[in-house]
Amino acid sequence: MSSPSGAAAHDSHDSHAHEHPSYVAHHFDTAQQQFDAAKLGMWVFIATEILMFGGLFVAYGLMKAKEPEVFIAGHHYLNKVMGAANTIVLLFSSLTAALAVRSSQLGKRNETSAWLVITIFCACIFLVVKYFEYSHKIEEGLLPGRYFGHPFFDMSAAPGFHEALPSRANMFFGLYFLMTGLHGLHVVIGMAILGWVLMRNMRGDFSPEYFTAVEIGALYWHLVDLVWIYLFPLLYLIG
Amino acid sequence: MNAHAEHPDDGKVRPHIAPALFYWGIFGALIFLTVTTVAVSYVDFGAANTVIAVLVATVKAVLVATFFMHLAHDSLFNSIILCMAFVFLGVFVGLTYEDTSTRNQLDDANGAMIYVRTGEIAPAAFPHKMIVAPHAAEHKAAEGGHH
Amino acid sequence: MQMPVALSAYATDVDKSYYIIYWLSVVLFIGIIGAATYFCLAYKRKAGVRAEPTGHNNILELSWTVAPVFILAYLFWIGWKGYVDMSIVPPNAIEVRGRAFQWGWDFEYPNGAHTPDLKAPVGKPVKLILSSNDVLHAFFIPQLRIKRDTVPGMYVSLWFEADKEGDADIFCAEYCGGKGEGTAAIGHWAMISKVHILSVADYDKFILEGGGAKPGESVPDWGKRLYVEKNCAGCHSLDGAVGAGPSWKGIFGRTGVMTAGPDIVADENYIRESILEPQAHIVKGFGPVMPSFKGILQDKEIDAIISFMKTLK
Amino acid sequence: MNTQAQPQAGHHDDAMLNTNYLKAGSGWKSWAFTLDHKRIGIMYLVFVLAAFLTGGIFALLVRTELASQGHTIVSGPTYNKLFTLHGAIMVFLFIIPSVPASLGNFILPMQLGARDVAFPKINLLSFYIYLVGATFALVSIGYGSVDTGWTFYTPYSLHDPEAATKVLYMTAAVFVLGFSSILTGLNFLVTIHTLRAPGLTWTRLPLFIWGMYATSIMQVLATPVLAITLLMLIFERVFGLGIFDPKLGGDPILFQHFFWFYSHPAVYIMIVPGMAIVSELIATFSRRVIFGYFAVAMSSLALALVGFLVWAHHMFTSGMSEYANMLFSALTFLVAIPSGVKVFNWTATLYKGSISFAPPMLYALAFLFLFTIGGLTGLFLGTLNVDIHLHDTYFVVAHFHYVMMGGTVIGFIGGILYWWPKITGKMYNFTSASVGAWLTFIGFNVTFLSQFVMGSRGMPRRYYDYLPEFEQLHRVSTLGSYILAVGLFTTAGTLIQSLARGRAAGRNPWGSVALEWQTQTPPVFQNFEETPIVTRGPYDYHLATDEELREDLYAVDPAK
Ligand code: HEA
Ligand code: HEA
Ligand code: HEC
Ligand code: CUA
Ligand SMILES: [Cu+2]
Repeated sequence: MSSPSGAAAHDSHDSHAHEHPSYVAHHFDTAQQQFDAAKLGMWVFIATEILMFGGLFVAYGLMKAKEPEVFIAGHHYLNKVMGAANTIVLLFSSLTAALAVRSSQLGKRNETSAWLVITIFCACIFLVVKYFEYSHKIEEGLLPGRYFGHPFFDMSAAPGFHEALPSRANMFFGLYFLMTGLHGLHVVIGMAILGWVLMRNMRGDFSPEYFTAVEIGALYWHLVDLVWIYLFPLLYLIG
Repeated sequence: MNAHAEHPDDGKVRPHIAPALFYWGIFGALIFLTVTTVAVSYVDFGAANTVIAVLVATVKAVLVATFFMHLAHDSLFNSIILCMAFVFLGVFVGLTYEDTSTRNQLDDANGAMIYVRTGEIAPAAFPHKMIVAPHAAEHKAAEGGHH
Repeated sequence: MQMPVALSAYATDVDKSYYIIYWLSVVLFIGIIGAATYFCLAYKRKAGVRAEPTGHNNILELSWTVAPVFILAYLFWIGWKGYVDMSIVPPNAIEVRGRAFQWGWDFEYPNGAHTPDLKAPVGKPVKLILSSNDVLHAFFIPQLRIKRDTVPGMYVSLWFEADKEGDADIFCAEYCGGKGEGTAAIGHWAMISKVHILSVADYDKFILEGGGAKPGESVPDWGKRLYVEKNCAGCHSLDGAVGAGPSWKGIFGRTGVMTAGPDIVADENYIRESILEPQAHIVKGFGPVMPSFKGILQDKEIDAIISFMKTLK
Repeated sequence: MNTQAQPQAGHHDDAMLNTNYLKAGSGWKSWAFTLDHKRIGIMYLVFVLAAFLTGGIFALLVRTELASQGHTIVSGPTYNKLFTLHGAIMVFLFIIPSVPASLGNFILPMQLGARDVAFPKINLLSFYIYLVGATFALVSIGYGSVDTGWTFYTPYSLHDPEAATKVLYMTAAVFVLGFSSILTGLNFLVTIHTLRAPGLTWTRLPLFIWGMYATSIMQVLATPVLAITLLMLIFERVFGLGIFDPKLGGDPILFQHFFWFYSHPAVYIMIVPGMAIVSELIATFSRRVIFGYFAVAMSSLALALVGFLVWAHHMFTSGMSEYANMLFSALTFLVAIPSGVKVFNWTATLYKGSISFAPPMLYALAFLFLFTIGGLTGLFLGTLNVDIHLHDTYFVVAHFHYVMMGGTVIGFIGGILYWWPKITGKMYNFTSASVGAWLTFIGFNVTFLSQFVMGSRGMPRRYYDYLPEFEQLHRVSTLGSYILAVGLFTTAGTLIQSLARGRAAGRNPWGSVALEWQTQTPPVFQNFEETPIVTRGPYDYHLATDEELREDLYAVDPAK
């Protein structure tokens, strides 16, 4: 089935071997092949992330179907304005990430850096807003699970700040913290990835021929945005 | 080997590059949808609120995936992967819901009716009325028992 | 792969499905492995002989893809039909509550009597309403081919109608842990009880007499009977021998040394607490293995046990 | 041509690219930091087999305890830990990574005519993640170990005060191991898509690759759900989330849905690679194209897809809705069809073949025998009213050992024996390998056939002690497990002996026409001195010359 004796002189691989650019790893034949592989890999990774978050959405959906009033009562304690503001921040950062890729494709290095910086900055804003939301909840004792009603996780303090909430509201806040916490973790990881891309961009690693890392980093960032696009309405806007 | 084989390899990749304004346009659409969905949430449509929210979110997600994430000009297979992820999630939630929504319905005489009959909550349960399958009561009321 | 003795019509029904699949499998297995063996012998490699090129046979391929569909649909059908029979409880069934706990069973009858083993009349449908006090367990009687998990926080039900008198084992078939060392260890594997299928007359007698001291029985004697029936005897001896728990010999009024905290005199309150919340004070030298009997022993019954203990000098 | 190597390999110099991969670099660092898929595969193989040995020792302890009624060697709670560790190690540390991570890593790029997997660094990362996960598991054992069963069912796993930190460690271990598995699957998917050699079209892919492809899909789609399940379990333990814990208003049955949504596809993550190996073995040792190649390839994909629809057949008695039981029972039967397609096609391949009984083929035939039993007994369990009786009895235990041990593990060992000469460059002793195979086969059947009998008579599983009527059968089973152990140790000894004293293997010991056999033994660093061009299918024995079919068991020049 093969020709191990090497009769095929213009084997697609050997014919260009001498001009293999430095950014193409030894096991790839062409830059396009490497780029496609990286992208395919990222998409598969995105699928795994979707299924992971999806598990939480499934738990959310089933619990909501079972006890809708708990979710409706709970969501009144979330701050719609902050949530919407964060949504706009993340959408904007997604735009800037896409523009960073575009600049990189065109070989505009400084512009790429600028867009990346803006993206990372938006991520910071997002986290700051989240910080205010979280600290507000924690102060009020809107805590997950069994800590619910106990301010600052202090189990010895008297519970019961929210008698108006149904008794299972602790579960809503459990899910809220788990989902937004996991998402927040992804924001932090995304910042690290984009920071690394930024560093490499400033070092001059990328060119219109090779911008794989920018593209991959941006794809990751869009995923973070995608998850939030669902989190926001499901947590803040129900009922 | 692949679709790109027609290019003689020159060490380059050939992406589709959209104009910057186009991306801004998508962003505008996304913001518009966000504002809409927040506005709609102030109107009470009952259970439909969630459905509307999810639908709008899906439109937004499709916009992001198709244009920001370049699926529009990418290998079709990448789109298939994304769809597969959602399909399997759908299977997961759908079949599980099939369980949680129909427990103890084959036979009214089954355990879940205890609460309805006697108000007794099962041992080791959270003292909350919703624990005992609420639909069993409605179901009984609506159909007067069935087989 | 014989099924155990069948004690009900339903069990015979399950066996029917079982043996249909069994013989189907035997035939398929012999067909496949027989063919493979024959090919192996007939086409053993010989020098200079080549394998014949593989051909196509679409009819063959199609038939072994499609034919199983029918067989499988049939298997599904018999399984589902049998299952429906098991799930729909006849309206006239006797209702018995079954509670599982780590690690034992408690059955409550319409008259309020409680037993750790199940009593049921022959030839009458019995419906069990099952619940669990702590973790998952499963109620399993092999000879009746019935099984159902008991889920904490939920009631489930199950029914059977035995057609022969006799005893059969009840197993716990959902893993539920274990505790303790050596012979004192107890757990999932020891959650075995019995179902006694009684004649209708015997069952009626049990129901009439159950739920308290039997006519003519003194209160300490009733306590003694509870000692056996509730399986206190599994861990507590009456003769001073140390088992999983301390012996009851001379228990009432004695001063017990605890693992933690001051010594305690065994008075009514302490004994009541030991039975309802055994983990509250642990006697030195023993593990925290005694299950709580909250919801299983009624107040009257605890009083009876205590009066029985008072007799154990 | 041989000198015209690829100059683009970064830090690798040209000469190294075409040297024996075992000699391309020496010292522990050349292993610990290697990006070579072959070396990573070998490292995986070592650890995976160590896990098998550990799990096997726990199994022997389990069996020894059950040899007689009552206390035999350990106490009840210790027994609970033993079978939990046995199950968890065998599943998460051994069988899930087994074939893909070790043989898959080594062979898959070679069968593709590729120089490596698509992401060599991620490949190495996945290996280290595996080690981290394994370390967590060891820590949990060090702490006194979990006793929840490998299924971690709630609420037991939430409330047992003794098991608190241990459960967290073990779930953390499984959580981490999941990522290792995801990364392997991701890597393979991309490799298969982008790195096929010229001429290697989808219809010319070896069935091993098809199997790996299907496996990867499942790894990638199912494992994340396990990760989130365990995260929720941890969260439930620490914060009291109230989703799985009935005391807080949760639904313990929901946990079972979450667990099995991963763990049922996981059983196909286990078996499909085993089937993939067997397809290769049967083709090679019958010297024929697999009958119905296309159907066999597609049945792997079908298993991957349908395997996602049946998870709740583990929950027929759980208190789940009766309608869900009906649906899942019906869907369960669907998976028998692609499995049947495989079994029938393998059998048909033997017809008019030229069958050799070299040791790897013995394993392929054993697989056929054992998997058919395991699979057919799966149908008993899929049938609703019969499963009600058989659930959580030794019948289930026997069923899943027939498919996991008798299927996957037997296939795996067959694969090891098949590719061993290519991997190590050494040939082993056929006689002792065959003796090992027969002992394993006999011991296995003695161990687990008796368990079918016990199970159908109502012997529940996870029982430390049992009623007297089961003692005889338990004894037989224990005896069988000792025979089985002797068989496995014989096989292991044979392989170790070959490393020390085996003769150098030839390039193509089995006279195979498949791609991976066409390169040197052991392969060069970049697998092929130059990228091969594929011109025919992987099993086209009828197109091969007599010279190509020569069984090249030993190298002519032992120095090589
Ligand atoms: C490698 C792993 C593996 C594989 C391949 C399978 C394959 C199958 N399994 Fe198994 N199973 C497990 C591993 C596996 N299983 C494990 C680990 C458990 C228990 C977990 C635990 O609780 O700890 C389990 C438990 C389990 C249960 C739950 C039992 C219970 O707890 O009550 C069920 C129920 O439906 C089941 C069914 C099946 C079926 C229908 C198949 C089918 O895929 C089999 C298909 C194959 C064939 C049918 C044979 C070949 C086909 C033919 C010869 C064609 C002709 C046949 C006909 C037309 C009938 N399995
Ligand atoms: C891959 C999966 C796998 C494998 C291979 C095995 C292998 C074995 N298993 Fe196990 N088993 C499980 C998965 C597996 N098991 C699971 C998931 C459970 C359920 C746990 C639970 O309930 O939670 C279980 C439960 C289980 C029980 C039930 C316990 C109970 O319910 O109380 C028993 C009892 O007999 C048992 C026995 C055995 C035996 C004797 C072997 C033997 O086959 C083992 C033989 C192996 C050796 C002796 C090691 C020798 C190895 C080497 C020398 C290295 C070899 C290298 C080469 C040959 C290359 N297993
Ligand atoms: C699983 C074994 C087990 C069973 C069954 C059991 N016990 Fe106990 N029991 C113990 C152990 C161990 C102790 C000592 C540790 C402790 O104080 O909890 C104990 C202690 C006691 C004590 C306190 C004894 C003392 O000396 O202070 C009382 C009273 C008691 N049990 C009553 C009962 C009654 C009544 C039953 C049955 C209805 C019962 N037990 C069933 C294991 C058991
Ligand atoms: Cu109770 Cu097992
Ligand atoms: Cu399964």
